[in-house]
Amino acid sequence: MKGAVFRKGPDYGKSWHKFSNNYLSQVGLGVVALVAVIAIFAPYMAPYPSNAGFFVNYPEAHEPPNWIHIFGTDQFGRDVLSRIMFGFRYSLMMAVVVLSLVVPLGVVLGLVAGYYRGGKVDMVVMRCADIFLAVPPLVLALSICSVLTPSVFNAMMAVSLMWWPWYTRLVYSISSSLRNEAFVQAAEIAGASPFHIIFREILPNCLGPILTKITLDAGWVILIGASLSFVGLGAQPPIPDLGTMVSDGANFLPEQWWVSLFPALAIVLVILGFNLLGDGVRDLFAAETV
Amino acid sequence: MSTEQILTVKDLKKYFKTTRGIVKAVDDVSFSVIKNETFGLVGESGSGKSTVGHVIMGIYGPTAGSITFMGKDISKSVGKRPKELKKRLQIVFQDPASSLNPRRTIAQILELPFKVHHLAPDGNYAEKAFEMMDLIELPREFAARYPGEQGGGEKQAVAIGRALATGPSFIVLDEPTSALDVSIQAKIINMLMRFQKEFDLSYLFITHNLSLMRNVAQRVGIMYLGKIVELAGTPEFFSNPLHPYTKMLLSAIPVITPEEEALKPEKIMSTGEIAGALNIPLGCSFHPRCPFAMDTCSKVVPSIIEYKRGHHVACHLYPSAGNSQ
Amino acid sequence: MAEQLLDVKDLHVYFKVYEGLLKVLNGVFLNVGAKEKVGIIGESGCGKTTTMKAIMRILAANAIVAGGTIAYRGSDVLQVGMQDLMRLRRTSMSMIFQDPTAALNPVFKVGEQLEDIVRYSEFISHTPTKQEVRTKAVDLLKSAALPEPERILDSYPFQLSGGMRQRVCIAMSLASAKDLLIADEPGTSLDVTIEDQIMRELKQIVEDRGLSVILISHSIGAVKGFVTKLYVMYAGTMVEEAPTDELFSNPVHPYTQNLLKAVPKLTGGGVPEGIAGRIPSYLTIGDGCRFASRCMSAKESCQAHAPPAFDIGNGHRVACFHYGDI
Amino acid sequence: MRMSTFILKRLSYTVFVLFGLSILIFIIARVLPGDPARLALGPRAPDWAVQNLRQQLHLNEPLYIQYFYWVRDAASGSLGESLVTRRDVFTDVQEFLPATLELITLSALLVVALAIPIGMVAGRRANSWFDNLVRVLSYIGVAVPAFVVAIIFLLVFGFMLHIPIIGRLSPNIIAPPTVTGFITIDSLISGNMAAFFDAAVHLILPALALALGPIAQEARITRSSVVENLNKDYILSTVSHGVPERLLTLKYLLRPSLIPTISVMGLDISSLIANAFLVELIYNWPGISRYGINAMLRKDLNAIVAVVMIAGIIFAIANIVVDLIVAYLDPRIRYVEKAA
Repeated sequence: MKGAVFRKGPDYGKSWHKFSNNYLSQVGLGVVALVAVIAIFAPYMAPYPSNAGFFVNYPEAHEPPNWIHIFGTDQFGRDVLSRIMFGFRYSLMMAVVVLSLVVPLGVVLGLVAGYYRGGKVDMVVMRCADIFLAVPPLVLALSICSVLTPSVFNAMMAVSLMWWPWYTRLVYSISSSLRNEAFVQAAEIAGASPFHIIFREILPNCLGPILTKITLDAGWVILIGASLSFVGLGAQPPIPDLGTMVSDGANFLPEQWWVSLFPALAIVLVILGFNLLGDGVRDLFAAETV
Repeated sequence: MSTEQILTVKDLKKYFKTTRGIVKAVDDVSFSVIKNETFGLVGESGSGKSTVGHVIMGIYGPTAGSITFMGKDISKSVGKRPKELKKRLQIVFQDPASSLNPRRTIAQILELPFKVHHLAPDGNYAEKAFEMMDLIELPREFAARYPGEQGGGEKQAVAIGRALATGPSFIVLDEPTSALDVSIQAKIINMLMRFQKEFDLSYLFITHNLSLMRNVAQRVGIMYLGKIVELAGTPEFFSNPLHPYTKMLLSAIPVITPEEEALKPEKIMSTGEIAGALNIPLGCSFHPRCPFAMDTCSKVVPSIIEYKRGHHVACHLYPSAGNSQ
Repeated sequence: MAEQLLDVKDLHVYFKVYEGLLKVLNGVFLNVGAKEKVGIIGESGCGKTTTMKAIMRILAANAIVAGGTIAYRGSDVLQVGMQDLMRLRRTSMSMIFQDPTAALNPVFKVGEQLEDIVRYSEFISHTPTKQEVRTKAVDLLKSAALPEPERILDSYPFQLSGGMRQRVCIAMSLASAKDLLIADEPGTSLDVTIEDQIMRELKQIVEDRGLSVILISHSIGAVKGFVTKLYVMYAGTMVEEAPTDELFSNPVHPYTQNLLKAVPKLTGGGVPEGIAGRIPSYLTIGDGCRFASRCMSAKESCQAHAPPAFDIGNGHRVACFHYGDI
Repeated sequence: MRMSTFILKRLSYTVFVLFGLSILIFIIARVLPGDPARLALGPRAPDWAVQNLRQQLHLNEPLYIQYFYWVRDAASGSLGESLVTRRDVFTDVQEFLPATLELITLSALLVVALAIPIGMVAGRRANSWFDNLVRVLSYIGVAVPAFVVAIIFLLVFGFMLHIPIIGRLSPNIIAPPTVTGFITIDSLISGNMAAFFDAAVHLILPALALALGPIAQEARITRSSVVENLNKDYILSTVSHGVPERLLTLKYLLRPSLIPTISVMGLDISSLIANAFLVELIYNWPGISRYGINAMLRKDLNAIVAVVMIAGIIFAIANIVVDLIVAYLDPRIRYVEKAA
């Protein structure tokens, strides 16, 4: 509280201090950073970069984990570790593309519906959101993918189409309650425009929950992408998608367990990382409002 | 002192529809505020006093009746009012913790009204905010701080500064100190009184605190279940209260000096509770709690009459042509 | 002097929070005799409620009692075993919380909550029948001035008005308070006319039953007609203790003086200046007098260490080094 | 009285949402690229045959007419022919749905039965070793996808311990006569204990694989809800009146703490339904989800529409049940209607 401070934002120092004191969030940040680095530099870091795509080396097929192939090889003799490292690329790409499509759309719809609460916009937007939310997202995403040609791109589109209502509903619940707060009324009385009120007064108060959800969702979007390709309706071989690798490997259980198990654990690692990080982000924003 | 009316509220009604029925939050309220005076509106929770203030500000439009401000009709919600009018009419809310956006700095909060109304010809809004901070006696280095880091008194000062920014002539003060401690309340009240003189302001001061009202208002109106039951000049009001509800309120106030005790009217024991807004008693809404209730009280709604010069009351105990059926 | 009931000495309570240690209570003392009516006044955040929770031993999990004793009938509440504590809570002392809405469990009917308390508080020697418990509960509601007790027992808290909820809380407390009743701002969350009623009823009950009472309030007027002895609390310390009339006619501590002045009077005359500044942060608070930063008559020595409570006669004690000069 | 209005409102809104869902899924099935008639007949069928079928399926009519036909047929118990089974989809649904319901029901029961006690104990003993263990396990539990759990179970229990877990019954067991469609219950009804135990063994692992994530999630929610309630005035007040520990925990603490836990059950059911699509595939569980996946892989549009609608209906019913339980737990919802 002491000393003249010209800070432009909330107390990030304190927030970071709190975040960095949380051991689990740091682990999460570490995991996510590691996965991101691997994904970006996969061509340079993977022991056998060529194994990512169409590659056949039957003499080395179905090798259990050893010093040459730490996670073993699959039915075509491809190095599982290398394929997992490339798999992270598709996973992260999925998360980035889907969330960057879905978040702005969902957030803006939620803000607008919340601001015009009780009006026609609210009616239409929120009823639509409810319809999209009437069935688990994976189920609808599966059915959309099924009528399209299975591909990474179509999977991303299908998941995006299913995901926006979650943000709309989250933001709506905050913005519609903030709508009646005295500070919003004060801005209205001052003569501020709806644009100002929505984006300058209400939106900043939604940021904490939104960023927390984005972090957590990164994991869940990756999971849903993997699930689509696990079933065969997402990424198609030979793309090294983690979900495809798990389902391909499942055909060789239990003898060649490594082909399936290591990609599965890679998925777990990514989700765990984003989950831990998400809890940290939540704390970060909680610390700010103390 | 002039008697020019700056704001006139006439037969104002505000009903809210709920799933369980219609809530008559404000029901036929009329009063006017004279230029440069502080008009006090007193009532317990559920009396509709804040709703009156909010309708005047246009937070929601009235159900019926009219509000005239500086000669113009403003009986509509804030979005439909001309921008020029918005500058002249301002409000300070009860709880600064919720009336200041926790995610905007004090500078941003104070700059907003200047920006909206383009009140800095040179575009230097930061300087305008600084000047306002000087006025409300807040150190300039607080500009980049967030309201959450400040004490209640400082936050309310910012809210007052925001209301003053556009150069208003009328401010609704909606319980401006009820969220504050007594030791801090004094400073805020004195600041408001000073600004009133300095900037020629008229106040509608809404509160539940009669002792405070005694010290700030020139005229006082008492509300009960959406209606004004008594309205008088402050000295007259406190020395000669008429309505049984006013007397009950006055005798219920905790006081600390013998002089204050002496000022209280003959003790009327407070009984019962304010009725729910959904089932307002027929006739005079106060009659179930009134020690003087008569037969008519449960049947006929008393209309408000000028019992003495400048002293209005709505009670069958004070009959006039209108109330003596 | 009357028989001693509660004697709090030099109580220190800290709270461990993320940012560090909040040193909230610092050497609080409090003395309540049998059938004595004691009041504590102080502004929000001064530690009134914390002191009461310490007495009931219901402090939050992150609280640390860093020192002091709470002698209740000679034994230290902070030290007694669980069984003795339970007996105290069931049969001897009880607390009414500030906000009756928060103090009643929202998902159970009033009857269920009250009857469970009655079952363990009123019937120590035998297991009562349902009818016995019910009858007792009805009696309690009646003595808390509640009309139609049967209907109230069958209601959920949210179906009652604020005043009725507070009366229910009073009834609950009466079940287990045979000696000491702690009332933490019982009227603050209510309207003036309701608060007036509750305070009158409470006074009647306390006098009829011969209870000791600790009445907490931030409203000085509300306690004045109720209690015979007053404590003034500021930032976790007791700054002044005096018989009620003495305190109003002869306030000594600078804080008390200013506080009394700051209350707007019904007689008018404007609102005097209050007290500049605000309550210090418990996180960074120093060892000196906690009021020093806002005190007009503070000297350098005030910052160095906390003033003890000086006895100035007539049961009047004041924690200020300069009580003679002010 | 108010409760019935509450239920009625809830039901009518559910009907609206399901109606909207049917339009949505219908649009997906008809508007997105791909000709249902061509899909039905295969790429080698002559064009005139495709045209004939289009005529027959009303595919040349405007979309809303097609939708009208679909609704009319559905009302009369026909969901169109499945390209895979060559039967009416309705018949398929009747055959495959009970297996999925049995699986999801057991999973949901497991979630409630395990998560709540775990969360209660962890919250009551916050920061104890048990609490810390639960916290770490729940992090992992939430992060491991159901299909990964299913594969690990398959490896460990199926292949290493040789527990029969593929399908609903071992081949050598004769299925009991169908009454409820839940083999465990049917075998109990017919007194066939061998079938019961075999079915139970087949059921428990997939159910657990589905339930693990939700259990972790709910245990965490219950824990934090308990911790929050412990600091509430109404609990402190109950403590201060000397109410015995057991009564305090199992009554006054449990009920308010359960409200958030149960409220989130809707989301858990959603994840159970979604994950059933993967887990049924892995365990070759003859349920509606596996049927749905096969339909999707073969672009069997009528079946896809039906399966999505059924997922929606199950989800909607589950949500209504959740709402009713919450309303039971929280009288404020039962008695106070929100102001409009």
